[in-house]
Amino acid sequence: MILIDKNTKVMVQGATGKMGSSHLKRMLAYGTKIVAGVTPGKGGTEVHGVPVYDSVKETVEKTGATTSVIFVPPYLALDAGLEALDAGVELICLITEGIPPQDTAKLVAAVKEKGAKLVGPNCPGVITPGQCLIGILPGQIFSAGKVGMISRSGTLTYEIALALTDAGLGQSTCVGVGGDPIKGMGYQELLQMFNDDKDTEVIVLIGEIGGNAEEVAAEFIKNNIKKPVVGFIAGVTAPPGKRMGHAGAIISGGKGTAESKIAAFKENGIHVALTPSEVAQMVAKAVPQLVKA
Amino acid sequence: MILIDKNTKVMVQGATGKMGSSHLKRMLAYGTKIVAGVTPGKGGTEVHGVPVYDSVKETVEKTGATTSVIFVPPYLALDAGLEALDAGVELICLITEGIPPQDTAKLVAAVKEKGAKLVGPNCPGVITPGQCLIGILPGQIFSAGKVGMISRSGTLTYEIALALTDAGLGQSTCVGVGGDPIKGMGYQELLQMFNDDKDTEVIVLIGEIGGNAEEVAAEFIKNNIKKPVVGFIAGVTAPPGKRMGHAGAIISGGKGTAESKIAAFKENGIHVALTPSEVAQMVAKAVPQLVKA
Amino acid sequence: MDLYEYEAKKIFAEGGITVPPSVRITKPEELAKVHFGFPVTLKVQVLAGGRGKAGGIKFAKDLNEGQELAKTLLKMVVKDSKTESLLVEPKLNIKKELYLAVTLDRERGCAIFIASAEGGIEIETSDTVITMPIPNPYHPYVGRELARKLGFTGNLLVKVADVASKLYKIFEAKDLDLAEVNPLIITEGDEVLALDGKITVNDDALNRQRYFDGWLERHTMDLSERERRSKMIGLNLVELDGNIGILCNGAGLTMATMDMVKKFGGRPGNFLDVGGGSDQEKTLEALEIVNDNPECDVMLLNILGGITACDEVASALVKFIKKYPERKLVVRLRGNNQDVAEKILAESGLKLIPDLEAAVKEAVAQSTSVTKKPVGAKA
Amino acid sequence: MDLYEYEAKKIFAEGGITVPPSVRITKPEELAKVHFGFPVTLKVQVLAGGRGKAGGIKFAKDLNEGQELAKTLLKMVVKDSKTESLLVEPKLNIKKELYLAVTLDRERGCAIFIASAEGGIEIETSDTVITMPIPNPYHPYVGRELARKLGFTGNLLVKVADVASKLYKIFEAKDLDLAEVNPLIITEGDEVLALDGKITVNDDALNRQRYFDGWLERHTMDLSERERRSKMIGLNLVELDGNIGILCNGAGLTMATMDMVKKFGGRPGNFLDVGGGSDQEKTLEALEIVNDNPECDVMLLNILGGITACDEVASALVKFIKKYPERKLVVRLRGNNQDVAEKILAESGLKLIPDLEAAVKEAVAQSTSVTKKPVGAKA
Repeated sequence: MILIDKNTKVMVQGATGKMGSSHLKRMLAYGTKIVAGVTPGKGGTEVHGVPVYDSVKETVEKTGATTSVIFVPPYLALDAGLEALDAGVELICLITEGIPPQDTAKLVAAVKEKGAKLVGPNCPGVITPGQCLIGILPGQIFSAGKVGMISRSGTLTYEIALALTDAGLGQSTCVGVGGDPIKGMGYQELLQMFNDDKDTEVIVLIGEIGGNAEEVAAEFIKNNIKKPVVGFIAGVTAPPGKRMGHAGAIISGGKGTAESKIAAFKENGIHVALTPSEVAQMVAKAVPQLVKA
Repeated sequence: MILIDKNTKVMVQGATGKMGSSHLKRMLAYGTKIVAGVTPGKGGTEVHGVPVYDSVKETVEKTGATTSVIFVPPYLALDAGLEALDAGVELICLITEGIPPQDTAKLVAAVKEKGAKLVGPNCPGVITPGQCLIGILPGQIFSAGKVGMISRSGTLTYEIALALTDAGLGQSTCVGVGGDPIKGMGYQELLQMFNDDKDTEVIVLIGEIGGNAEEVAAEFIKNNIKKPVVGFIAGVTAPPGKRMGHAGAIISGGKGTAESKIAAFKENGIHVALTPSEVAQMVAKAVPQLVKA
Repeated sequence: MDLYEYEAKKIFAEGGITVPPSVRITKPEELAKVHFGFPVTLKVQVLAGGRGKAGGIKFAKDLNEGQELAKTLLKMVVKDSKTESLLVEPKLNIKKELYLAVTLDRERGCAIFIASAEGGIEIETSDTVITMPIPNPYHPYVGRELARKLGFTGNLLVKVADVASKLYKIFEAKDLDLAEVNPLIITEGDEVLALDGKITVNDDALNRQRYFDGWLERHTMDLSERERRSKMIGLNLVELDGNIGILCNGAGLTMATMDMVKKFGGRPGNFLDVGGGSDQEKTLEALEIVNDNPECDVMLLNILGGITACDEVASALVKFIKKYPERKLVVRLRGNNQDVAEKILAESGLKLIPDLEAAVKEAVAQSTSVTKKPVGAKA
Repeated sequence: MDLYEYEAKKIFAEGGITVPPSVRITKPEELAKVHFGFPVTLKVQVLAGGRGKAGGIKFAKDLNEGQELAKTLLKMVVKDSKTESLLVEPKLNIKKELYLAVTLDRERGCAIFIASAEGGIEIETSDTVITMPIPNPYHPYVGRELARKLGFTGNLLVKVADVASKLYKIFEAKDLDLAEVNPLIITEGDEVLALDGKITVNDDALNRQRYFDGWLERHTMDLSERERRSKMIGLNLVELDGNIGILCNGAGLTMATMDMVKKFGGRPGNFLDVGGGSDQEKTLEALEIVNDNPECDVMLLNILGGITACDEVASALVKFIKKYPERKLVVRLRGNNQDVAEKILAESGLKLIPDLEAAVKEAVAQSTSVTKKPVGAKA
């Protein structure tokens, strides 16, 4: 597994908001070690039995949390992220959608400078099935196993996880990197981590139209990744020039097409599935020993 | 010697201005290796036979300069300094007076981040007598030898250097750190460098009223500096609440008095001279072997 | 939000970048207002690119010719984009044209300058393009370095650098996705002017950029009526030319569903993502929008209820089907409260298909078999 | 440049910090303009500190009492600082007072918050003071952390943090040396207001802070006539109560010269730094300013000509001595072109003393021996 496990101590920034508190409850129910919520001005209260503090610094001092899941509104996200970084948080999972990308760029720069890690924004979160869930992923869909997943999408990831789980193929860790053009962790960093992770035997990479991250990743995989990779690209039927839901999902100037990404995958020896259930079939074929009886 | 020597390759930013060009000429005459001037829009011209480039980056690429003396107007100084840093300049000597201190604070932060060195602003520069002069110090007053000097002042430094030279006590390097409250290199960093410099046998520290840098330095000297130190503090007669020329020379809220600084020196075993010629006498007494026949 | 050329230039001018004098007209007779004499350039104000190639830029030697041209130009449509007005400017003596833009770079994760010493070009296909990452906070030396890389020296280096710095300041202050000057021109007298420009404001920043308050509506006039309706209620609809209306939760899943429709021989009619955690009401509105597409023969609903509760969706579906009993509807629901949803749907005669591929295949089968007929609300 | 309380509060209010309602008056009868009713607080507007202790803040229960008090207060002088006007405010119900300031920290080399949960204090001598470095660029979490350290929770944490953030924004945007609210008060209704404040604008930034254009003159009215004259021509003069007029180049050397005068038994009459590279004209103006001090018995000129040319100084001296032949003048010149200077001076009968200590001793000797008499220009 990568990024999080059963010992990860997690705080929730924006814990007293509607979304924050409902997902805090879900994460707790899944078994995640949620040690605190953070909401300025709500310090001293509780959310679902978890203590709330006024600042991240105070939270880190009092609970030793190293990871923060952020649910604050878009224009407050940069401040929340920087506060977490400044307090020494090592992994930030930024769920918030609709953050102006210039704010994200500032946060990404600060994350690099501090040597921390950022997943998101506009992402579903991270899950190490059976151990720890941070974000808004539906835990019941995932099962523990040896498949590492990286995805730019939310529900599509669940669909594919479901197909894998249905096929008896559990997951080591699934990371939703988010649908924004400017973001924290990308394919390469995560591919390398899965490659080095002893609990992962095969990697599923779920991309979509927009940008050229998949093309770059394909070459990186060829040169650096020793484990089999199964790829999936959404958006074969997307028209050019239109944003398809995610801020980053757009074909512009003829660049970022599904065709280009699929071709790059194939050229670099990556299996390409065309439907979610095909992903499961290809994974099973690539590592038959994984399929549970 | 510290910071600069006969091999230091120096560029002058603001080389085509009145002050920049006249001091470029003096530095050249002194023997400093001035390899280029920098003035945006004046690239391709020459100043006193030295080629002028449009940018620091270009200058570094073409000349290998590692040090920059900056003479640009106050509101352009932050930009000039950041340009130098970004191009990989290792030592910046910022002569300009009248830079708003919030600009200086930004430059100082960037210097720290890059691991570079900044002398100034509002400073006379640095001289390693007989080898290299950067800034506006009058070279003829200095002579090569074993006394290291650090000073917040310009002409007072010359006065003391003159007294030393007259007494046969040459200098290893003299550094004018500048009269502003926010600045680059301070006493401690330079004291340590002189302490570690094999060419320096005694250190002269010339302070003045304002702030508590001398008090802090006194304790640092006691704990870290193995070489004898002679101190001088200007402003015994300065009234409280009035800025004495330098932006940083002010006694405020009862803090920053000459009495406090002199007391701190004495408590920490530093010789305190009361006139420039006494500095020379005390240096001669502290290291009698230095006095030339 | 894409801005018209005249709006972009107003913002450039406010930010200190010189633009040519100009008059904006919406009627041919307003051409008489021109104060800088003829000949002039008439440019259609449209939100689509490729205006020049489409014939949207004309020169007029006098008022008469200008008014004749204006009549035609004002009616022009470029790539589905209607002409909003004409911008009239003097013809200038151009010595050199450049391309200069600031945008965000996905790979580097920061703002970049994109520039070329050739102007008026298709930047995507040009091989003379320079890109330069921009540090934050910005400092003017970055602009000078760019001007130098573009080959400028002397006064022009300083002037072009100044435009670059101002363009970045505008980009940052106004939360833009793109600030583009194309071409940036240098006149015979070494003046540096923005002759044409494009600005895209980041949609997510609109609520904090008071400058653009009230601008959104008039900048969505090129969207279809259904796309605008969706936008106003916060849904993302993209219309396509097929006949299977698609409604899913999540952008990636919606695209994947469209792709599967195509893979199994069908034609997707739209992309509509209802988002995560949508309630009954919003789901119902989304169903109505898809239903309203006259090309739509079958509707395919694919909800993977991770966070979204399947029973909420089922209740919306029951209401919808009561209103439009003849609408062909294939429903795939899976996840949270799937069993409750199944019961609710069964009561109103709707079959729930839990397997995605099966559902897609069913929708494709229905779409190719139906005879086209309008589906309205039950009287 | 120090601002008056009413100016500081105007800037606070423009930056979004709540201040009490107020009326500024320059005549007692203007007190009738007060729109918020009695009792009121009357505060003298002076640039010096310690106004409260000096009796510059009074309460009035009605208009009559207020006008009586205003008469006296308007004539008040606090530590040589004249009352410019009175600021009239309602008396407020205060639950708690705080101290909050932003300034630059020399040691850390960055801006810092200085705060205390006790307000109205002498911050230099309080032991309840919190300092916190401020990162650049600023982000609001820093203000929240400060509010938390001050012991706030709940709504007040958010409100106090908000004031801190706004105070920093003002400090940065206006290039201040100091932005101080003292006290920041919390009312019974949990409103957070700046009851008193002080702003010092950085002098070096005045040329780029258009907001303060034209402000300098009326903020130097507490300076002596000679100090103002010096300021206007870019010289730094500080008047002292001795009788030896001092003129040097360089701030450190000037201070050292003053110190030596005292060490050798004399009394320095001023600090005047003519700066580096001054020409004849500026040197002459500086000589005139020192000469104009009626307490000045002897003038001591100490120029170490590193960059400054000694002959330029000598020429100025010759002109000066022609105009004021009776002025006692001790001249120490050394450095660049010293020999030429020596010749020039010899011709006008002035002796040049190259040794600094000798020159200082000579000036002291002359100052203690002279009989006081006015030295005017030659008729």
